[in-house]
Amino acid sequence: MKLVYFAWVRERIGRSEEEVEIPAGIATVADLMRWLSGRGEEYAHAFEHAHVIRAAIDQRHAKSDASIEGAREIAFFPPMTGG
Amino acid sequence: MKLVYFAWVRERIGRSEEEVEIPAGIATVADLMRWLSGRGEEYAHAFEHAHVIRAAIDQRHAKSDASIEGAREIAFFPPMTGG
Amino acid sequence: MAGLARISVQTADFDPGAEAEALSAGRTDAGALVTFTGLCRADDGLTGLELECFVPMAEAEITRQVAEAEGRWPLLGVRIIHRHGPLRPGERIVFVATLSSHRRAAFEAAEFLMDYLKTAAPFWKKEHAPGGPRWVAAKAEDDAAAARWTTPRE
Amino acid sequence: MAGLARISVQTADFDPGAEAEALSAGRTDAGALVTFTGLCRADDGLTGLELECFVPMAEAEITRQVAEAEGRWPLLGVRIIHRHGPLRPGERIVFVATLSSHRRAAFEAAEFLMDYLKTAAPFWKKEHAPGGPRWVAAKAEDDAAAARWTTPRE
Repeated sequence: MKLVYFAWVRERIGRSEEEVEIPAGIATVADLMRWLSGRGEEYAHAFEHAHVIRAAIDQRHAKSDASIEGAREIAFFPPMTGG
Repeated sequence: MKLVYFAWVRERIGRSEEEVEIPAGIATVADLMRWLSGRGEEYAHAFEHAHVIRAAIDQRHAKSDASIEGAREIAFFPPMTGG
Repeated sequence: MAGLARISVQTADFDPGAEAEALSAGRTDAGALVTFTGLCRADDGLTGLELECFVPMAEAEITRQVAEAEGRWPLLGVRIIHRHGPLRPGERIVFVATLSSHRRAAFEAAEFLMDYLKTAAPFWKKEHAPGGPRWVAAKAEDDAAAARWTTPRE
Repeated sequence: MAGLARISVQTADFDPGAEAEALSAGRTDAGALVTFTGLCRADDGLTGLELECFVPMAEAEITRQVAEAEGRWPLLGVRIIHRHGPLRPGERIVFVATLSSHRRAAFEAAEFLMDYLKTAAPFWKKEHAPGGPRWVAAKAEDDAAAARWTTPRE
């Protein structure tokens, strides 16, 4: 699965995208954030306040309880500040 | 006193402005409309629905009970439809 | 504050882009520029409008209403143009631009000024249509729109 | 309906006047054209912004939100431009134009789209200021502004 990161999530992780193999049992966006947090200090730092991190599945906003089944790309980013 | 008329008030009266001598006892905008209505058929037609006619005293909107004392110019016109 | 506003009552057309640009050019304190352009619609076979205006009163009234808007919202600039005389379908009639630090103020002030221009600026539209010329009647919805500014919103 | 809207997510500047003109040119059914231009302010010694964007998602999300606006208001045209990349104080950031028969629809749709762009389009502002670069925090007032469209107004 392709993961993409933006703004300070990207800066904390130190990369803008990566391909990962998601283990069995990771069903939702929240599960995925928890799993990523355990991949190293930079991920733990990026997701330390997981409740403020927003996600998009295949370029659509997704809530933390959304299923990631069948997703090709998941994006993680802080609250948006455009306009 | 100078009187000015606009839109269908002007068309009904048949002139856009005139100088008139206001008789004693005409104190308000409403008094003036009543007095004008008696000046001829065209005025009676223009002011037949006096409650819809708006007035301005010296280029400021004025209510029908406003005093006309000291006014230099009074305008009569239908509800406005600009913008 | 009233010195911030430029008001024109004119028969000539105008360039909305150039007017908006002039309002914000060279500034770095403005975050929001809202413009409204009113256009002549060809409803019901309308072939044109004749817009009558009491010019000196229009200038004075719009100046007063801009001062009111500047008292209600933190505006950095206002530009108003209202045409009179003959107008064809598709032509520009009126232009309001408001500049502010923040978008809500710019949007609200522009709506307020337009609601005012519709109901209290001395202009009268006469439509030229297949059935002959007719004076446009004032709309109750325009009075209602203007009335919402006399009580606090939200 | 979505075919009425043109959406651009780009690094280049744009010409608001030309964009607005293109939206209404040649039409005689439109009575109201509202534009919003968002500008980069030099608050607190800000020397510039870096606007990060998830470009394909921004295009898709804005397209969906324009469709939502077209379902809520009788719009005749919509144009949205959102820049990303480096921006200096005074530069244009975002442009929304809405065309309708009547002014209320054009004003409300433009405000709706701007509230949406602030809170749900994937852009992130990083400010360059004397104290060093910092990511702009989302504002509660922007969330509140967006939330008012989820319940009927008035």
